Amino acid sequence: MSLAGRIFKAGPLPDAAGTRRRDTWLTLAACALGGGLLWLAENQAGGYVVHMLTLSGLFVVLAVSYNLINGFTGQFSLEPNAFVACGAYVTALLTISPLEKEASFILEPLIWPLSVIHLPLLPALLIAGLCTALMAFVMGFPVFRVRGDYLAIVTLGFGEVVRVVANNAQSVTNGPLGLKGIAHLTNLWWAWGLAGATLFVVVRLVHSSYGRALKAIREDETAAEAMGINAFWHKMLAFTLSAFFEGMAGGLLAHLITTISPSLFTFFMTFNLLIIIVVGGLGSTTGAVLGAILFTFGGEWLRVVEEPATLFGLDIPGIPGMRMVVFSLILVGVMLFARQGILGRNEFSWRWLLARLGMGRGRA
Amino acid sequence: MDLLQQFINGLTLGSLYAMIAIGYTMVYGILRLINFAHGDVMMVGCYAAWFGAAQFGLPWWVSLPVAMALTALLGVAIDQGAYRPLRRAPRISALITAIGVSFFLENLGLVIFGGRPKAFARPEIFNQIYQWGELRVLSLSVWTPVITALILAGLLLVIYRTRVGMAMRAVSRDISTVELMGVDSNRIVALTFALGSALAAAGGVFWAMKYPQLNPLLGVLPGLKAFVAAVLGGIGNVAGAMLGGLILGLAEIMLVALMPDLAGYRDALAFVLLIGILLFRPTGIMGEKLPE
Amino acid sequence: MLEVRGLTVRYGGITALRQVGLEVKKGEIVTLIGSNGAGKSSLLAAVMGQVRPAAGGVSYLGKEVAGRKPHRLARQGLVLVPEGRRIFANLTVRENLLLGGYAHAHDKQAPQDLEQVYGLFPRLAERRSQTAGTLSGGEQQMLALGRGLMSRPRLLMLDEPSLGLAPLLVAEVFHIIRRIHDQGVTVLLIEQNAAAALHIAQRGYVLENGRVALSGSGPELMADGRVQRAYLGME
Amino acid sequence: MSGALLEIEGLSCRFGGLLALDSLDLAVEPGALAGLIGPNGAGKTTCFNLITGRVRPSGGNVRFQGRPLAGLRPSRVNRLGVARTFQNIRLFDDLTVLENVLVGFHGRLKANFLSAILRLPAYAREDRRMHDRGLELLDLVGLGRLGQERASNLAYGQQRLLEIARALATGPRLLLLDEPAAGMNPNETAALARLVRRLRDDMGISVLLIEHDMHFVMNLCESLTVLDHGRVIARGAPREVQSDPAVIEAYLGAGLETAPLEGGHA
Repeated sequence: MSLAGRIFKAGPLPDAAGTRRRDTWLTLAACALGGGLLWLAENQAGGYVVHMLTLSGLFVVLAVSYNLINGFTGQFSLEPNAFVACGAYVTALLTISPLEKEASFILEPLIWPLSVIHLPLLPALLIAGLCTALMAFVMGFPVFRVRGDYLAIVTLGFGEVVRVVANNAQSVTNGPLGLKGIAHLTNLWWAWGLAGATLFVVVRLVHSSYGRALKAIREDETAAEAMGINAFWHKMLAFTLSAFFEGMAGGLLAHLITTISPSLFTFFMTFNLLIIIVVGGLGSTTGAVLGAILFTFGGEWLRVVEEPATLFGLDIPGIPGMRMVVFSLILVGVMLFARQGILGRNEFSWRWLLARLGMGRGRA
Repeated sequence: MDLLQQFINGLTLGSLYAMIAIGYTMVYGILRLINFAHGDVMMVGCYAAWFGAAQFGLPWWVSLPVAMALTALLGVAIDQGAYRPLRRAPRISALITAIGVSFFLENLGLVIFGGRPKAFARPEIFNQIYQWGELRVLSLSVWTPVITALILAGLLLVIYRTRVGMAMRAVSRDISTVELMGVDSNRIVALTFALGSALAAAGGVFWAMKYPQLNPLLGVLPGLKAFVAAVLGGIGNVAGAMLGGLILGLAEIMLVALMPDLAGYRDALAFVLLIGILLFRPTGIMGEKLPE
Repeated sequence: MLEVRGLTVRYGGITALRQVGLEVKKGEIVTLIGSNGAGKSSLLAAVMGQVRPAAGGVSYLGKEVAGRKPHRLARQGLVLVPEGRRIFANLTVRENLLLGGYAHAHDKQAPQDLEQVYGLFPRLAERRSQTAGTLSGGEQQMLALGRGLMSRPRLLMLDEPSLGLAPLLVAEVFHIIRRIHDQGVTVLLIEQNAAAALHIAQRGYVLENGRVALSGSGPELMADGRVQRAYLGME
Repeated sequence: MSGALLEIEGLSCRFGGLLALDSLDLAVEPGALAGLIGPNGAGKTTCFNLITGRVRPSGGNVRFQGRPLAGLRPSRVNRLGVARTFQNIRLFDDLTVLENVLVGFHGRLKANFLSAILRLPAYAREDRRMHDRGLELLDLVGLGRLGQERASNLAYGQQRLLEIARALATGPRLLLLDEPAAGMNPNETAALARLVRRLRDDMGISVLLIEHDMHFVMNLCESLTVLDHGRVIARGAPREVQSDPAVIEAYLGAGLETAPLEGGHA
């Protein structure tokens, strides 16, 4: 369904300009189809399904950009909750009306000029993306001095620091009370529009010379450096770019759930994204998309395990919280038994699909 | 006088971090794995002790060792079940698994124990007030550093004076060469997990007495901070973990005492320290340079 | 005692050993020489059960080695003194030696093992409580040898014991190897230093590009022009 | 000496207590085909690591085309025109053969990442040129048909050739080859020797190589420097070096009868 439309083709062959044109048309057609399906969903499906579809669009953005740094560049980091938080707060502070802000900042008034700014969603989102990217850029200097599991723990710590700051910088974030009264502006089109943009940028980047450099760093940083690639700046590139999109996704998330507070942006959020990209396959954009959709809808489906049920005549009481137990087991299970996830590092491509349908032109 | 009071508080908190940090440092020293689940292992230790005391009415000096033993078993089980199959896999795989195990324990804890905090009753001996002049100190605050020191002394004795301890030190340097000596490295690793987890349980029980509200997520923050303490002291170095824990505990308490305005940022201090150490002295205070 | 039959080892697409066969009989000193990358380390890894061969097999004391853990083999007297010495720099000299005797620590003989090694290496006795990392290169090699002896080897495999040592020390190391052999230990010596190795060995194998290129008695190989050529590219 | 492409003066490197390289002097002239040989552990690879900025020296300096390389990161050294291969083959295993070579071009890419994402004409042109050049380089080393193969699927000798092609993609003036013939069979070694000579003769790339295969070195190199224990023990033309007693001893080892054989302190 719309999944196919969201995925662009694999790397072009140097000699196949015709194939490339064909793929572009197929992609455009798939986009149109996807758009049609979204329209159908918006008009025909219930509010709950629309909400879930919107959420899955945001997860696609988050997973695909998180995968850029973890999967493609091979820098295992654990900070998306910080970036999402940053984006959510910035967007919300820019779009909430000054009156509303004055009403909710009870303990300490909001600092000027945030107290008087009132912007529409799109510029607010872009500013949020840029702010988050800037945060990533500044953070990258210390962070990319370390590697491996130290990188993981430092970025995790960074996420904690952001949360602590959100809790304490009352005059900006309103502390633990959080921000309320954020307009419900995020709909299917915003979410999947951003998903489309993210996919476009990430897929194009990955298939460009820059993407090869990122993968080279993942495979062997020493060799990449010896081939003239400045590993530090390339990691920074991937990191700030993923922060940019994660920040915007954070902004849309804020306008989907309308209330944000620091407790929303714990490591828990990062953990969910980690499951998505690991299950989908670290280093596969297709996998990240698939993982995000599976996670959103699978999570709903898994509510079964938390509800009371009657099995073979036995009454089983509902066990709240069981879903997360299952999710953690899935993560461990994937690592132990299927470390490549669903797709490994493979990507969807039209060539593959056409060959599957028996319509391939020659080689597949 | 007030400062002395704070100093004792810092020492107590630091001792707790130290006890947890030792487990991190030992496992990291041998497997180069950040055992994310360590903080949650500590949480399980707390609950085990709580069950012993509250449900079965055991005295604390029985329920503590029982909890340590059970937690040691849990540590070994985690290693053998989740980490051992990944010994030859990329290190990141083991790290992701550790994160998964950590979430598993937390959420299983939520399912079994529920999210509502349980009150941990402080045994009489730790609930007295010692008074010297103006200085009033909870007996727990005095006993915690003392008991930590005793445990650490015992551990150092094991590591530096026994055959197994010798093998542990060797395994942390060169696991494949140790096997050439006829040492079953897997048993040594399992033993390391057992010791580290038992210590985490001990640290957890004292933590629970200090902050007597048990909830399944209680291990997360102390766990992370203890890891920072281990890095601060020089990861892989047991005495360093002790020192790092004390420094971190003192620093946190002093931050709150001297700069009350910043008290809310206390939980961020550890990570700011971590970044500082990694930038300026990646090997920590007592650590030696690790090979790449 | 040790028999290697048709051993082929591959890493991914790379064939490190092709159809290698060799044999060490009880009481011999056998040497395996070859330049860097000839496959010596792969052979040892296969013997110690650290890599699984693609074809062929290794048997020790008449039993297949495949699938057995290194520490089990070590306990049966198949002892490897690894290349680059690999001593435990953070442990004392004495601890290094005790670690070598880890498996036998509980029997009555154990203290005597230590004294014997000290007898063979008086220098180690002098430095017993020093950390091993502070020893000189030559002393570290002695320690590695001593540690190997503490494991009570029936077959002692030495991987490049002369590596990185000055000529005088090389002579000393080889002298000690001979003494160890005189005490009844079978020795498989893996060396780049062809001259010294062939001098003390009864038989030798020359490994080139993952195959046994030549084999014969020590003096034969020593006199063989092909050995000289293989090493110096002389024509 | 001032005309030399690469000048090394008093270069030393200490790891803990071990002096891996002890005050090395070495010059590589433009158009040279030079060899660096010596037994295991002599410090040859360390020397490469020092030149390319992977390891910091404890003393001495390295100049390339008169420019000091001290303190530059490896990527910078490479962009100045020094490319290398690795002793234990470090390809980007999960990339294709062609992609490995294309990575080599990236350091000199002019288009920025935005123009790469948007496939602006400037980038598209460069990308096409990289592909064409990449295929040419693969042809040059004899891997022309294997472009779409995964690098890790190549045979050992082919992997060594791919490393050379990748290094060539960075456009070097000086190529450092670390044991390029290791693990190759005699036919492959002969082809490699022809390739290296062509790089120098046709492309004007100077070559400094480390190698254990003496046939290869003696037949290919025009000058040799022999290291042992971090010091130069001989240098000169292959014939001279080959008959140098110090070299023979370093390689074959002293026969035991020539070295004093008393137990010493032992």
